[in-house]
Amino acid sequence: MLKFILRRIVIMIPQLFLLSILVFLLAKAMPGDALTGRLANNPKMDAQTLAEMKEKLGLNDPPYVQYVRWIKNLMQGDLGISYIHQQPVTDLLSERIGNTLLLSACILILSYIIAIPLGIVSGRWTNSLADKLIVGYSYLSFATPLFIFALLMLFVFGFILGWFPTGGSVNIQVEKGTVDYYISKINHLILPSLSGALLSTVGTIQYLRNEIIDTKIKDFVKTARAKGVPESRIYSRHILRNSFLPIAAFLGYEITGLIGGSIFLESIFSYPGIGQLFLQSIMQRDYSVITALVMISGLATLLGTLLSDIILSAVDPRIRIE
Amino acid sequence: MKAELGGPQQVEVQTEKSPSSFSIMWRELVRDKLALGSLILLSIILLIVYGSSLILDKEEIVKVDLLSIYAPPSSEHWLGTDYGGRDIFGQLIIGARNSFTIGLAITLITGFIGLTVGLIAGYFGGVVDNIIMRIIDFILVLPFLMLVIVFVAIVPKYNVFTFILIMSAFLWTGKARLIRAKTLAERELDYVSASKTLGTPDWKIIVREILPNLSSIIIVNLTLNLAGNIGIESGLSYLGFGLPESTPSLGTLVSYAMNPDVLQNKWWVWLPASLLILVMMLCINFIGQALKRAADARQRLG
Amino acid sequence: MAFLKVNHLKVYYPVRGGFFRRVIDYVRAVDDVSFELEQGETYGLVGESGCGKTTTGRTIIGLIKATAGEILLEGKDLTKLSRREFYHYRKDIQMIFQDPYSSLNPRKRVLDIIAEPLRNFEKLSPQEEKRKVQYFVEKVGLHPESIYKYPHEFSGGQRQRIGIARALTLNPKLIIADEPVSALDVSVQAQVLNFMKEIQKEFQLTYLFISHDLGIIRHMCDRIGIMYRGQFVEEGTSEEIFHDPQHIYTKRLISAIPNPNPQHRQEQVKLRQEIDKEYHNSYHQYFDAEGRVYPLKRISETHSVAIP
Amino acid sequence: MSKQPILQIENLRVSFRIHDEYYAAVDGVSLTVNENEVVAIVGESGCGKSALALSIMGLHPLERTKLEGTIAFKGKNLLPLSVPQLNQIRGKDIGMIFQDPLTALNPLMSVGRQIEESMDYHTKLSSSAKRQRTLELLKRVGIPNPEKTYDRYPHELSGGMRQRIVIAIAIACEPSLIIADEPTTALDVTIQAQIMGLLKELQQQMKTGIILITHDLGVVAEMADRVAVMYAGEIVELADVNTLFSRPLHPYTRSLLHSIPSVQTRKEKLHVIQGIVPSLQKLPRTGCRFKSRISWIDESEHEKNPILREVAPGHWVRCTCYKNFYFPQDNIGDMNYGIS
Repeated sequence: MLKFILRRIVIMIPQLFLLSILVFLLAKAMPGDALTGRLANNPKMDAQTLAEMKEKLGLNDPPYVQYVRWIKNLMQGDLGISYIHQQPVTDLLSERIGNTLLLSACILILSYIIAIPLGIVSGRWTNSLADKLIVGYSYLSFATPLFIFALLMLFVFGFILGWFPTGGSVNIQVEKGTVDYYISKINHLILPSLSGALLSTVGTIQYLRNEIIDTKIKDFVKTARAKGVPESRIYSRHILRNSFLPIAAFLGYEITGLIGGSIFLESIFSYPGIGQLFLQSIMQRDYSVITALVMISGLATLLGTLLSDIILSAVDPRIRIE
Repeated sequence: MKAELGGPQQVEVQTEKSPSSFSIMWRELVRDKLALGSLILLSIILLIVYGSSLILDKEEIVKVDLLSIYAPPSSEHWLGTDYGGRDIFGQLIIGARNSFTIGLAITLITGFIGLTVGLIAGYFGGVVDNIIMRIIDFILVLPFLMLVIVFVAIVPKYNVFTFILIMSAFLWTGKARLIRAKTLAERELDYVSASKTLGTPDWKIIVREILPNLSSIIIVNLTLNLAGNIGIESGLSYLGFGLPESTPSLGTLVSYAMNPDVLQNKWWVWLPASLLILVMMLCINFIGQALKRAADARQRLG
Repeated sequence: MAFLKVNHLKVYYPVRGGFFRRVIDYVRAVDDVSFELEQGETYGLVGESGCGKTTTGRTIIGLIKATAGEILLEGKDLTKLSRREFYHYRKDIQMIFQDPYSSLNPRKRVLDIIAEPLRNFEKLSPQEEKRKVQYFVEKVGLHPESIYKYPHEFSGGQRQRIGIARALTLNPKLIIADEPVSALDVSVQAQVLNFMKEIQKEFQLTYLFISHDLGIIRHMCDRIGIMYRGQFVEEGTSEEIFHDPQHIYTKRLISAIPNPNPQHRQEQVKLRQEIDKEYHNSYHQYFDAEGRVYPLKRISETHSVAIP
Repeated sequence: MSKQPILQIENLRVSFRIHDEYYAAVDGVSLTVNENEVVAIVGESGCGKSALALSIMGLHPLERTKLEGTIAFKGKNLLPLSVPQLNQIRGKDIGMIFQDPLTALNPLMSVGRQIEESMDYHTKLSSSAKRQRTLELLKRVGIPNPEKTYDRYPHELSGGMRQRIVIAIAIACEPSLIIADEPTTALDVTIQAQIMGLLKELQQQMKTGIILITHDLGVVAEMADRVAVMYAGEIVELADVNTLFSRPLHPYTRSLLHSIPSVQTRKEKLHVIQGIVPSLQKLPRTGCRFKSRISWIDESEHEKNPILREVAPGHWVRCTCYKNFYFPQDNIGDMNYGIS
């Protein structure tokens, strides 16, 4: 088991390396460098100082030296300085990342809470009315683009009905740490996470449904029935366990979806997270922030796939042995 | 032995002729009412969009008319105007045309790349397959949306073609993976071994033997991808990182809703485009799902 | 000179293990196998699943690459040939596959299936091609109009005969039949087996007949090679193998076959017990320390056994 | 013979729904299994033997299966029982062995747990007692090192070992009837011999009745006490095993016996049964169902509504066509098959 995880991590290293090269190259390809930002804030800087600054920042070094320095800094948690906000990227991120993590976690949990029961009902009672409704819903949610759905949700529940706040992550007038503060926080979360969750159920529902349908005709289920195992236990002990495998395998890729989704959701609900920060930074050409964000997102996805494999190996003895 | 010689052969279970995947899938599609309705609706929309985009005066549409800013729908402007007084309906038609065409282009390009790469990796296996799969695995863990946005932001001389290229560079992987998996399974079947022992060259086995057996999967996948690509394109355009400003997209119209005032009070600006995207994607998806069911049913029959 | 001579054939697959997935061992699918086929005979390769019989067959026809050894067809070593040179020998060796369902492309008509080899090797006009295909279709007992049908319109036995027709079109000298009837029902099995015997006479075919079913092997084969874990355990005429088995593995295999006479039930059980006892007592006379058998040793003109 | 019948099947019809219509795969089968008796059901694929086996425990999908007639287990009709009621019997009084030991075992559950599972529902044993019993069972089915095997997963065991586990599951609660559906078909011949030996041994120790479903006449000859030959959903011949092999009567039985190559005797040509087993939808529902495959036998030899008749004590044959059945000249195999 431990060996398996170690091996899996070793496999991740070249991917991480490639990712870092790609991000580094992107950063180099971006018009302007670390100085352009400063220059914009301080137009009076003369050529002499400029050259000195350039030398000081190591911008004249060969690319690989810059790369190694960048990686070193990265490992020490130094993501550079945002020239727009004039503060370390790490500080900037720490303000926002909590919000995004909260939102993503809500979406993921909510989506599983919705999808798993629906998938089970749908797979267990195939062709029933409930199944047809669930399949219909999953088709609809598969076809609907997130940004349009979120926009409609905001329009209907935020503006027309006015049930939920239309922007931000918390009511700024509420004092931090009070009960009201948390209520307000949850209140701000409901609409974006519901929008995200309702659309991200489709994968789980369909995988679960197909997997249950496939599993329930397998011979070992017949064996279990022939043992006299009650129907509910057949599902809980034999079918579901086997059917959850692909969902666990899918978890890693859910994270890619969540990162993409957060860009839309945070933009539409003006939710101050890293998705919104990313868009702002792109518009303001705040490159150090962009590079940091791409790197972190890539890392998150890699960790997600790692997590998937670890879960899989924990559940499936066939992988564990290997 | 003798009794069977020349005698009419008993035919098992099915007697239907010709398992051409296209005809079977077409028949299934027409039988499915929802899918048939979707097909008809989509055809009508596309006919109107492509038909009227030929007639519409593009110059007229993009011309700023400060006298009629945010005009609500009227007989002159069927769907009102935007902040520049430009006709929404006209933009809707042009946008829909652009979105659909670009979605289609991306689908075809990624389809071609995915198919080629998938077939090669799956058929030959070994080192080739290993390298290709490592590349695909890598691309799949990249934060796709962020990278596209970064690329769009930094590419010099950005235009429609660069957009299509950027999108295609990321989106072929899923298809290649699918086709590879199916080819791998198909390769293990004895009809492929038989072809090899009969002296059929590899390229011919790939194109003539394996490809026809993947056709239904490919059709389904391309259809569903078309819908997905239209969605991604309009989504990116919504964020402002899709089509360049000179090329209106449905997403651009929706993006006006970023302004809360427009979102709340001027529904005619963004709602029609949103609904049009929704309807198009639903139609294509319903068609795709019906095709998928048909393909699955085919597979069950063998 | 033997018609087909297989010399020290080896097919190894690497086993990777450890942290860096290095090759730590080999699966010896076929491990130093030698045998000869005379023109016109039926040679049976028997063994339990995983013994390497199918791999041997597929290596001879070139579907699997040999790790080492020679495959001499009329004196020419097929393993040394380039792809281009091998192309000419393709016609001489053909194969009948096990599964009548997967061995025919479901998307092709019978005409296109049977004409595939013709299109690769002979430039025929469409009329000639059709005539030739129809000739073979009738030869295997199907209606000439069948050529416009698709495989799914035929039963398992009929499909298997379509596969045979396809193999016959190039006038092969050697046919490798890999479990040709094991996917079929007993009554259909008989049909295909009888038919294979008929065409063997008519087309002067040599068969390499691979099967796990000793009854069928007995029925079809002149000479038999018994395989175990990639090696030959015993080789001899049908008569020798079934009536005078020498190796304990062969004896075990034969005694395991169900006796179709219920009155001999007790004797059969007793026989098995005796052989099991012998197997355990004399294991080391037949297997080396690694559980592998010894090289074949000739004990008569036609009979060889793997004993030290 | 004063054996107690444990299973009495009367006029059983098992129909499956295909495109809104029901087709009988098992059509009017009556069969009795006594305690301590092995009854084999033989036939080619599509004859309804597996459908029959699964219907005894109600293992067909309920929504597309129709069951008519009676299946009385120790005098109690099983057909009207609900699934929870059936569950009282499944695994406790009737055990089942499936064909493919790889797919018949749950890949994610240790084999020990899988054997124990039926005890969870049918006994009140403590968990250590269950474990103890499982270890005994493992030993009993010939598994070396039960302690270690208990925690193993199916993919870690060989095919023969897996089938032994499947058997251990079937006998876990000492059932009085075991249904074995092609128990050796997926196995190599040496393993098959071992499994047959094991089954026979267990059966003699436990005095269970066994219904053995198989297509292999060799297995039948070695295992069965009585044999029912099925064709197209019906039993066409029923006899004790010696009679069936020495004096087969029904044309189908005789054709089958003549079409199999044997190790003992070598024949030049095998008998070929013409045509194919008709599909469920195209099954002839009247007259002799085997008629079309022995077309050289005159129509008048067949009965209009063939029934199973007792032609000698304990020997039942369907239809009168057997009386004047012969093999056409070019089809003759070794006529003395098995009699010698």
